[in-house]
Amino acid sequence: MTETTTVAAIPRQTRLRMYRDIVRVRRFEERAYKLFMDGLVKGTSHLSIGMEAIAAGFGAAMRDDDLTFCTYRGHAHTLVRGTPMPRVMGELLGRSTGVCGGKGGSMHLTSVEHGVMGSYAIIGAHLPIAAGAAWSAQLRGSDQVTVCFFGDGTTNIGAFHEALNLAAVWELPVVFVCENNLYMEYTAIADVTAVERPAADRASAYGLAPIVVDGNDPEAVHEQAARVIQRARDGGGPSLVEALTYRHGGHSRADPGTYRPQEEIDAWLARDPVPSYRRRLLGDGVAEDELAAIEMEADADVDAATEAARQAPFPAPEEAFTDVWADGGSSWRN
Amino acid sequence: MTETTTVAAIPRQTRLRMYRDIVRVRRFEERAYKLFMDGLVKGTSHLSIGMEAIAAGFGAAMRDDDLTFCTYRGHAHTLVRGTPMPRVMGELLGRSTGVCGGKGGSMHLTSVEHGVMGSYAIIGAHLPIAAGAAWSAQLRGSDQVTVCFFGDGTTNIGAFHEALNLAAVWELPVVFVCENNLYMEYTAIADVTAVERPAADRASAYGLAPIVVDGNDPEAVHEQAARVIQRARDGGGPSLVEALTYRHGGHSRADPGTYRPQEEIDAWLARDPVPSYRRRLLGDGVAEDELAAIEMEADADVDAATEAARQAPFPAPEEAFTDVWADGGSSWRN
Amino acid sequence: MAELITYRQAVSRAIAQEMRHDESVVFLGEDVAAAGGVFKTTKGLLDEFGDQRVRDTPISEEAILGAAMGAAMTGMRPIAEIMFSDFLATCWDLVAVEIAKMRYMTAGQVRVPLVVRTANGGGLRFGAQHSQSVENWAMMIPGLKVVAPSTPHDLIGLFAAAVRSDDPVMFFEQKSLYPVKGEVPDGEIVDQLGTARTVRAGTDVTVVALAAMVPRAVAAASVLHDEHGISAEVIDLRSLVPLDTATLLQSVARTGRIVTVEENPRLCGWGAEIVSIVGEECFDALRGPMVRVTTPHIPLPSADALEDATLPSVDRIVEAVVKLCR
Amino acid sequence: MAELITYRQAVSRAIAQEMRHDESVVFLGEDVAAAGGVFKTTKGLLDEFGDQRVRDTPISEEAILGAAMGAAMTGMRPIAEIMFSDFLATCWDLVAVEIAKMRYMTAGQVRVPLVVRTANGGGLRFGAQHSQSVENWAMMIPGLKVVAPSTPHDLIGLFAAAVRSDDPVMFFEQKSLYPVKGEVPDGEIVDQLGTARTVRAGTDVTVVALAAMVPRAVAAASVLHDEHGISAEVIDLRSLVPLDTATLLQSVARTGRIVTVEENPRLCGWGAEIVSIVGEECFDALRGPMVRVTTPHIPLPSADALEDATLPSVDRIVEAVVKLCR
Ligand SMILES: Cc1ncc(C[n+]2csc(CCOP(=O)(O)OP(=O)(O)O)c2C)c(N)n1
Ligand SMILES: Cc1ncc(C[n+]2csc(CCOP(=O)(O)OP(=O)(O)O)c2C)c(N)n1
Ligand SMILES: [Mg+2]
Ligand SMILES: [Mg+2]
Repeated sequence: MTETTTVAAIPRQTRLRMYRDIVRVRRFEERAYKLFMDGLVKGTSHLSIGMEAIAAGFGAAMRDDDLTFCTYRGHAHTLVRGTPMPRVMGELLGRSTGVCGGKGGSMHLTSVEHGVMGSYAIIGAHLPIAAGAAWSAQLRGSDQVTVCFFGDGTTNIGAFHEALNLAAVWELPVVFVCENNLYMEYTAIADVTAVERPAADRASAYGLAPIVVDGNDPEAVHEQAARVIQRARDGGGPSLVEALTYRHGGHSRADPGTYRPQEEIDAWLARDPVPSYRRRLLGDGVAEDELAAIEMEADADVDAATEAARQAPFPAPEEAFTDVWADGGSSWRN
Repeated sequence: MTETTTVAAIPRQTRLRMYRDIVRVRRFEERAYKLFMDGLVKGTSHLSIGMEAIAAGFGAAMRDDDLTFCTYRGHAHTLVRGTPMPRVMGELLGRSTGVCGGKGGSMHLTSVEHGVMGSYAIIGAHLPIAAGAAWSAQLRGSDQVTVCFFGDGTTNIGAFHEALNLAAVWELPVVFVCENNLYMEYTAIADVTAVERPAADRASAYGLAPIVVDGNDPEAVHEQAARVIQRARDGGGPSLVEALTYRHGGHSRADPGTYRPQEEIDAWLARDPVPSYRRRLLGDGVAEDELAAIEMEADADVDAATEAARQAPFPAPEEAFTDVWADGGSSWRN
Repeated sequence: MAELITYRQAVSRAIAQEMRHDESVVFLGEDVAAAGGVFKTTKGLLDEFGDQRVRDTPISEEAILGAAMGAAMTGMRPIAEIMFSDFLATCWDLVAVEIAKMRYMTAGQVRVPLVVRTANGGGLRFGAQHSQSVENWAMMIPGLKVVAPSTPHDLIGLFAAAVRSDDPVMFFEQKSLYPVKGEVPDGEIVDQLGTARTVRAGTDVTVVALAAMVPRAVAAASVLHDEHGISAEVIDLRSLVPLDTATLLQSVARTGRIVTVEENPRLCGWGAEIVSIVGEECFDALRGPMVRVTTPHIPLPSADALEDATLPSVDRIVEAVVKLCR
Repeated sequence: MAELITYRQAVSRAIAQEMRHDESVVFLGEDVAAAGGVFKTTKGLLDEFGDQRVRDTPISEEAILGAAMGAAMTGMRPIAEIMFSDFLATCWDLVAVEIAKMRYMTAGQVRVPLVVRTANGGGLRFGAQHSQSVENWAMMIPGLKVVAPSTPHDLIGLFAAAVRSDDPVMFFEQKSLYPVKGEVPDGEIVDQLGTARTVRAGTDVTVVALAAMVPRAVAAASVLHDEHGISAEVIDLRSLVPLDTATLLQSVARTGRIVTVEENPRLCGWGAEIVSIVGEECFDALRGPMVRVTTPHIPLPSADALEDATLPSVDRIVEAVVKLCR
């Protein structure tokens, strides 16, 4: 595991931003879980509690016009790009104020305005799409970098392979980030994968360097993120980063995640990015007050977002019939 | 390139069998091409002229009950398993005597009786299917090995990735053979692939050893074939073999293959397996007469197969409506 | 004897029944073994049948169906789970171009006796990529049998018929039905493909439904009877291929009217096929237009307020029938 | 001025026209650039537009459509070739579940202005995996526009309309038409999606066709006129989505009879949709059963003797119409 201490290199402001993002995502998702249990979030939702450092580390390394592609487990990635929390919460609660007006739901958060080009719920599908966005940036000479997040289980589907090869051959400005949380839904990635590191051990199949990073350490993530994003921006082509992490809870909403050994859970809980990054910042001289303020602000934001979403109207039924076509409607006949 | 001289190790009978297979396939395909140009073979057809040593080397290493999966470029693989030439020629000419009664055509040659489990015309699709046949052999404890042939271009499609991973994880008795003839249809594999050896450079992504063999040398192929087939039979799991070769002609029927540099063509023509294996056998003391007899027999077989196919009846139109279902018919209603 | 079980429980009972009945039946899919399936439809199978016959796979839908197909061609009778029917799109080549065509292309040299089970349909607020009803995708492919049961009892019997069929069968479990209970007799149950069931007899109009639309059609028939004096005959197709056109045409010949109720989006759903068959073969008996109630031609939205506006409801069925019979 | 060109030549002319017209139009696919396409439909494009805008890809259909979709979402107007329409099965998730749904799922935040071109249909003795007519696969997916021209002139104009549309368009080139010639005026041609054309006026029966079935329907209409005294109106639908129901319904309202002619296999082809629309919206005008002429519900065989027995022929069309009008 590439773990270098580069504390000095990361500006204080960036460090605090990452802490804020981690805390905001954590508090947001804890609330989302509660709202799910209260029956206010319907359908399903997939939390990244325990995995927030990856989104935070990358988010802080991206330029405003860079592009994010993520999965159904995309609350974190959507929030760290600056998507307003009330609009994300609104979407989870199926309100008209949601980023997708209730059409998308938890699994399809999108905020193009903030570079969040969609949350995709079919495993692997968004990797080639992200490559396409990177191709477009290359064609337009826009200097934008695309960052595409996905899980360990995603490395075994065909679209992964096709996207990586195309990106490598066309030297596209895209960074593929495998969030290896050791599990797919309920099955351990190790049980169904021919290599130990599902992403890194396959990098060479695309002429890429293997990169493994501690996904619970926002600074380690950020360092790699900054490096590979710059490389992409400079025309150096794609990268494939494997970030090791763990989700504290189950795969989705009601899953208690009992298929995992307790020692494993305990070991990873001890590496929870929220308290551990907090300790580190305190150790580096950041004032307790400053961190507490960030936390209080996060709580207040989550409260406000929840309240706003609860108060927001449900979409009118007619809204179901809009937005199929670019003309705004859904008619298939003349 | 792994090229060991193991002349002594391969029995004379096997060597002559391989020579016979190479010659038979060559003469068969030369005739098929002529018949295509004469308008007797319809649709399309893909020849492996120049590539026969791979089919011959593997064919001679397979047990009678082993299983072959191949592609639209499958005349060679179908013939070397013992499928009667008149039935293959019949299929090419769309006759009722064809192995598939005219329903399959050149791209779908199948002879289950001879272990030829189908020729598949969708790139990559047969790799997972071959894995399935190997799984079945494993479950049934039948000791059979499945050998699956495909081209270099096939290594870039998703199904390749999924099949290799599954075969590796389940340790299936299957051998994947990439016939790398440097081109897909008209595009060089090097132009669209992130690694130099499209198969071998990816073996490690599935925990497999890289294996490259001279596909124009039937003995080198045979040696590797025997080894990896035995390994599979012994429960050692799958292998991925990349055999380097070249097709003398174009991709399919009317393609003159002009996108290839003349020096490249010349260099490979100089390595044509037919004359070069002939020279080698002569050099090792096989009598000219014996080789000439094999060649005459091949010519006679091709003549007879052609004549039989030309004389054979076309299928009756009603035949189009049989064999959709196991009951023999095609009715979708009660 | 009979017991009351859920459609969900019927799935594991059906698989277990067939695995007991025939050694060559094996089962594979994502999270199906150790975890018992993400819909908890396959609990207990690993324990009873062991890890050779019940297998967890990587997230590799093409490999799953390829494995099933290759095994089916060589003596096994695999059951493959594709977790959500939407994911059939990721392995559609295997379904539509390999599995469906293999027997034909080889002039009957191989048979492909496999079942693809999958959770189909909407109503659970899962959004556009996890809610599609795609039984029409399968119906349009020559070489596939297509089954979609509406009750636990039918599920077991039709599943057994599917596994025992020598042809590939696409078996659609409507996921909104998983919690629904129904009476199921003890012992082995083996039904027959290609047999529709008249769920409720009627004289004024034939309402044709499938899977989750069957209980809605039945509920609509009650309303139609009680509030509008209309006698609706409700037919549960149960399988789309083979299709029980006899039951269908006999009913329409009597009622003179047909309304189809389907979860498929509007264009080219199976309702169109049913209506077309009637319009060609039973035209003279028709007393009015042929009406399809479908999900509108849109991807499904996630929010409950929106999703409820899309799937055919009892109200919409009643309204369509009343308008037709007026 | 006008020239006589083949349907094949019309393809490259159409692509070139749009690439000249709009810098954001790019083109990708297998063997499309250096080689000019395996059907020789894209010759000369690499030379004129260079290797940034015209790209050869690996054999990676999902990557091709993913690349097109991602580019379309970010300001480009990609044209992607899927060599044979059968291969759409290998990337069906991208087509049906990503491209088609993205705009809707995001409540209109993105547009996906791309065109997927593909060689569709049978008649070339290519066998079951290279001969399918799959325009019905696309029609049934909400969010896709679906176009299938029958002449070189239509091809250019409809292709331009497809490229200029802000919605994703599935563009089916019927491969049996590639050698067919037609007159095409000089200069830029831009047509309109969702407009059917009455190819031949008639009074007794409306014959609805698409792509390669249009010339067959027209030939059948001549035979019907000359040998049976039946006046058939032939409508070329040209696009399935949007669908020109106005032209269709007006015609049937006049003739009272409808026969659809399609290459799709029997079940759930677009003919079923057309017939169902007529059966619901134009019932009172009908003077007889609604008839579909289709490819039977079988995978396509390879041998000419067999394939000729399957696709709708002029004879079969004539026979169906005569039987209906008798
Ligand atoms: C093609 C496809 N197959 C299966 C699924 C069901 N599914 C949803 S999430 C998931 C597990 C994904 O695991 P991983 O890639 O490790 O991501 P994680 O959920 O752990 O973040 C599966 C199998 C899907 N959405 N798409
Ligand atoms: C999924 C799919 N994409 C494209 C094709 C068209 N196609 C047929 S053969 C071929 C080239 C295959 O190249 P390779 O794998 O190297 O095999 P070779 O023909 O050289 O033996 C292509 C692209 C196809 N049949 N299937
Ligand atoms: Mg995971
Ligand atoms: Mg090749």
